[in-house]
Amino acid sequence: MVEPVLEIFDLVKNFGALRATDGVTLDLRPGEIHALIGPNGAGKSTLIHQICGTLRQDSGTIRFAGQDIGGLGVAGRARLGLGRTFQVSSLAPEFSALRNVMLAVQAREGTSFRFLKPVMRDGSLIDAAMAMLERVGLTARARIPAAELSHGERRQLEIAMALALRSRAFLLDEPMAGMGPEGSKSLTRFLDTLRQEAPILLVEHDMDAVFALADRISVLVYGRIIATGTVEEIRRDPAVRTAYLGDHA
Amino acid sequence: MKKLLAAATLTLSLSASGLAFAEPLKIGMITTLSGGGAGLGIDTRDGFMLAIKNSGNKDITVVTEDDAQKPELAVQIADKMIQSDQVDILTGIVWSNLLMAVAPSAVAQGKFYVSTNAAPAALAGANCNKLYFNAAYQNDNLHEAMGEYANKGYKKMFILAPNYPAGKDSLTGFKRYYKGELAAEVYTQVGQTDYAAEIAQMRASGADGIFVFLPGGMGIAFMKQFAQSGVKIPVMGPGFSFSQDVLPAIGDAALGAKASGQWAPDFDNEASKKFLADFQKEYNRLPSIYAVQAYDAAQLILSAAAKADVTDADAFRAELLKADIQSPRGNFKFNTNQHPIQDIYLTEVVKQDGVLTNKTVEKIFTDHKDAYAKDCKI
Amino acid sequence: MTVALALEQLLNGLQLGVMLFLMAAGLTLIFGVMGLINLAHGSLYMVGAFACAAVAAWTGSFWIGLIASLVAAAAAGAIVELVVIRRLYDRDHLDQVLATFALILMFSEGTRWLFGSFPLYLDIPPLLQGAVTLPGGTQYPVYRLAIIAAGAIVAIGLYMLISKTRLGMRIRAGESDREMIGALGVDIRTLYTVVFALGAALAGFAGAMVGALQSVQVGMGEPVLILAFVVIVIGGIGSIKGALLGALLVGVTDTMGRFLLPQIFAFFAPPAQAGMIGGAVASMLIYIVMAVILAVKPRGLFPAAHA
Amino acid sequence: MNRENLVNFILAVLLLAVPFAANMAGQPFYVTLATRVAILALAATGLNLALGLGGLVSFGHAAFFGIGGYVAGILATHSFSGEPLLFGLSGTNQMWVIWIVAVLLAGLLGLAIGAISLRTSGVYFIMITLAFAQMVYYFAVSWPAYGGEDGLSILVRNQFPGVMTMRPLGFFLICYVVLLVGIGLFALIRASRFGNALQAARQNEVRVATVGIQPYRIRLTGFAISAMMTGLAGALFADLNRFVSPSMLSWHMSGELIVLIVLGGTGRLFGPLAGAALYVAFEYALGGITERWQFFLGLILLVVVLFARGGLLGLLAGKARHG
Repeated sequence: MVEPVLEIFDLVKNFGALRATDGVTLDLRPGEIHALIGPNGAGKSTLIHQICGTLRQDSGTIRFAGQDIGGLGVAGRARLGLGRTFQVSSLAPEFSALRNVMLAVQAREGTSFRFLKPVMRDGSLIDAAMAMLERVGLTARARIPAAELSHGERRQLEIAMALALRSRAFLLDEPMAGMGPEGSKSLTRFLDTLRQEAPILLVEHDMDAVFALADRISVLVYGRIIATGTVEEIRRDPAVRTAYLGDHA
Repeated sequence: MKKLLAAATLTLSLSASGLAFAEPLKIGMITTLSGGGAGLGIDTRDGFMLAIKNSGNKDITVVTEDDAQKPELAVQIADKMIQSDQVDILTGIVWSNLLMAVAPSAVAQGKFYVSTNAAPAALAGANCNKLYFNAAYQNDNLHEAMGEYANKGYKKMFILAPNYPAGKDSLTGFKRYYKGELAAEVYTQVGQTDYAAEIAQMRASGADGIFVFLPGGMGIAFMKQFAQSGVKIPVMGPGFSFSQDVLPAIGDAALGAKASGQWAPDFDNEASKKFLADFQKEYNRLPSIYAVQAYDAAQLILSAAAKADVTDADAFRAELLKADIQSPRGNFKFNTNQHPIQDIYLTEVVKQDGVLTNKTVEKIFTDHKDAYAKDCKI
Repeated sequence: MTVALALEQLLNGLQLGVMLFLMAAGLTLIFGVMGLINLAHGSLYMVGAFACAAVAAWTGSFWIGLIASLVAAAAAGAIVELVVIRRLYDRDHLDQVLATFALILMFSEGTRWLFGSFPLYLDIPPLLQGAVTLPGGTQYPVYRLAIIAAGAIVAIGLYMLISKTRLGMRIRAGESDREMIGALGVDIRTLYTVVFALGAALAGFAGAMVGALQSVQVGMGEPVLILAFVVIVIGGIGSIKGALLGALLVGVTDTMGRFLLPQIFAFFAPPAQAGMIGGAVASMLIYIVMAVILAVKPRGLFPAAHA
Repeated sequence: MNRENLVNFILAVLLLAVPFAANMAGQPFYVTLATRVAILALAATGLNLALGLGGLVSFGHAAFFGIGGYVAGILATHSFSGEPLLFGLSGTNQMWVIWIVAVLLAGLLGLAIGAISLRTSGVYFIMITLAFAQMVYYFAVSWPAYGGEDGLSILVRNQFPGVMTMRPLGFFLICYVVLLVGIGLFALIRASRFGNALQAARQNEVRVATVGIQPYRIRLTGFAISAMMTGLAGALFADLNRFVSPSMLSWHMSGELIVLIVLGGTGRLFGPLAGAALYVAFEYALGGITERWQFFLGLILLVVVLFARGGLLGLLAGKARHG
């Protein structure tokens, strides 16, 4: 079996008396889309925060790209190749789409401590960033400030930034949220091709997308993974049907 | 800044057409008219203007501006007065640090500076200058006088001053004459308003006398707190600690405090009585020592201007040096370093007709000179 | 050094701390509820002192002056809130800093306009004059004990107000969730004005109490303001408990530093120099303490929920 | 040329033209005023790097301004007296050397203060920078060697090869050129990759961390550069006044620097210059009218903050644009 890119083992996080993450074990293998689903309040956000480094786990380990990343901050994990998008888009709102992607390109190159050359006259930086925008179909919107982009465009821009990082894994937090049916469809197609680039941990509510894309699905309820398996296995799993789908049959 | 209070009202008409007069004299007064120290500057200005007004001299213009007690503002005003207003003489600065910022470069540009108060040691010794006069004293003088006074009857003194150059000069001056033992030598923060910690130390020190140099609000705070502390050790200080500008705010807590000064309102000479009456008539309050010093500075300038032309610096300087004035202080001469030779008295805070004021007790020094004149070679 | 002296210095530190608490409580309350940073808090302290001095001189009674100081500072606070501060809640801290910086200039010059440039006279009321003998034989000024007592009463009063009353409940709600309190149907604008006036009254009260001990003059609020900021930063901005502990810590550290450091330096240097160096280090001591605390706990000792 | 560039160009030309006109009209004082504008603008441009680009509201930049001033004062004093300074090194009266030392020391101080302060944010950052500046202020006040509260006089202005520095116009030209270089550096940094990261960290810290850039390092570097430029301005300011004192370190000074930026327009290239010109003009004109000028200065400032948020450049050149 191939070595997983991301391995989470027995992760625990408490908020006071509330156990938000309760012994979660999860992995992400090369080339796959692994969907994480669960009802609201199941602890998905808390889990993502721990994977990205905005929250520290109380116990358990997170390994990424062959090393324990428990001691790294957000930026450190990103530099290792953990690319993410946000449930609510997170961009530099005053910057144009192009300049947002440039930020990711220079971050990947590790060239943020260059003081004199204007980015807008930096051919290699512009080309690299435009290439990413082209992949997500935002070429025409490159010069528009992020704040003025539509909801869907901001999602695309976030993905372009994750692409620019040449991530070894993508962590996509509800990318379909707020998208119209047309947008969802095209994004689904796009994500399907993205898995060749790097595996995706997909947190999503849109079940159509999840069932269409996922190689494996994990179900999180009350901070626990109650089941992991293929789409078919999950569909059939009685525990999932009871706990998650609300099916008492 | 630019308070063009040009000579109050009296020379407004002149400043417009000033050139019409034969040899007009233009004086630039930089003093503190806003901020916490404004009281001193206002007395300086008023004392100065009183002498100008009394002289009836119409050929003198005084340009007054507020330095807000900020050195860089004082420098900027001085530049403006020298470069644009083209004054002949600068005067009025209350604080040593502002004076050090302005006076050396002013005299370097060939202007006279006549100090109405600040008198740092740095300008009295080796760095004295032909164009720099001090009409007030040398900073150490009043402290020296208290050191001399403390020799009579005090064996163990507790001395205290703010931790800045004038404070250090103060205690140095005191120790120059004081021969007894020191219970402690304490430096407090500049602008400190609570002295509980120091008063506790005084109580515990076994001192039989306390010397404090705390100008302005610091002195007010200290005296009020000291009065409440139950500590019964006598307090003394240089004149500014109990000058007329702070006495009303200290209140009865100041009663009985001993201080040194070159002047007190009860001086029994004609010049003093006239000054006191004129000042009260003009401004309806008692003058402080700053007003007297500025009054004398103006008198000195007037006396020299009457006999020499300011553009002839040597002649003007020679006339200034004669100090041909009737000072409310009585004896007044200039030493070789162009700082005063004068008598220094012991005063005591008393209440007269419900008003707190200083009463003269005895003379401490006659014809006192400062310690730096010997280093001055002019 | 005797035990009695050390005890007396400790009391002095406590008294300074209590005074700082009166200032810091208002600042931190205003920040906690409205998220506003108010540089002009020191001006309200000054307003209190001037009102007390002026009214005491006019009526001959310190106590009437004290009441006047509360009224004047609260009124000044309410007016400022209505005219200026209200427009700043949604702004960033930069705008708040600037606008309240501008208010300082206006208050200082305005006060000078009204009262002139000379310090005002304000004496301690006859009832609290003089000193008492403490157990151990030290004499201690009654008035300083009274300040400590007044501070303790205010601290308890604030605690009661916030934990037991309807107004306090709204304040707490405002601290935890600004939107929710609006949804609860509380008139949030009135609440803000009341909280601001309350903070102002505390500052004015401190100004009047301290004015009798120091000198009532323009600019008197600025050194206290900066100390109060140090206090709330150490304590955790928005936390009343933090303000109390921070104030006591700063008060005692400052007093003890001024007292002990010159003596410590006297082991290495001649007395005059020890005094100067000790004084220099003592004046920086609380800032050093603050830097150390923030290096370890960047949000103060008692971090509030937001901020 | 777009409208903002045009306004900037006019400002730069005006600042150059006024002193020459004043000099010809025999009013050298206006040269001094213009020099003051240039130096304050440079100090504020330095602060603008941290505040405008990085969103770091430093209420303690007077510390760097003052350090620069003291470097000039102390080096000049030692040069004048001939006493060695440290490790047998002597002082100097060459502005070049003074500038380099001032920039380095201010940068080091900026690193030290920034390293602790940047662990905090928001109000804490404002307060802690204020407190650090107060610490430096009290140190300067009570340290006796260089004048303490009284400050330190530089009897003769320091020298610059080929320029008569005691002549107001000569010194002005030096300051003017340094200001233009400072503004140029600001423009370069703003447009650079580093500027990209610094501005992004102001707009969205999480986003910057998520692409793998540590906001702390970016901000610390920005803060130190900002301190350096303000320190350089401090050295010039000391030479302008031929005097340096702790008042350069006071919290009022920190406040004034922020005021300059906001009056001109936060984050704008020429904002600090516009703000400094406006401030000095206010001070001068209001002071001529009333002794209560501080009251009216406060009032004007309040009105600008409440109702004219873009500052002077916002009025003249419209909204700020970002690439």
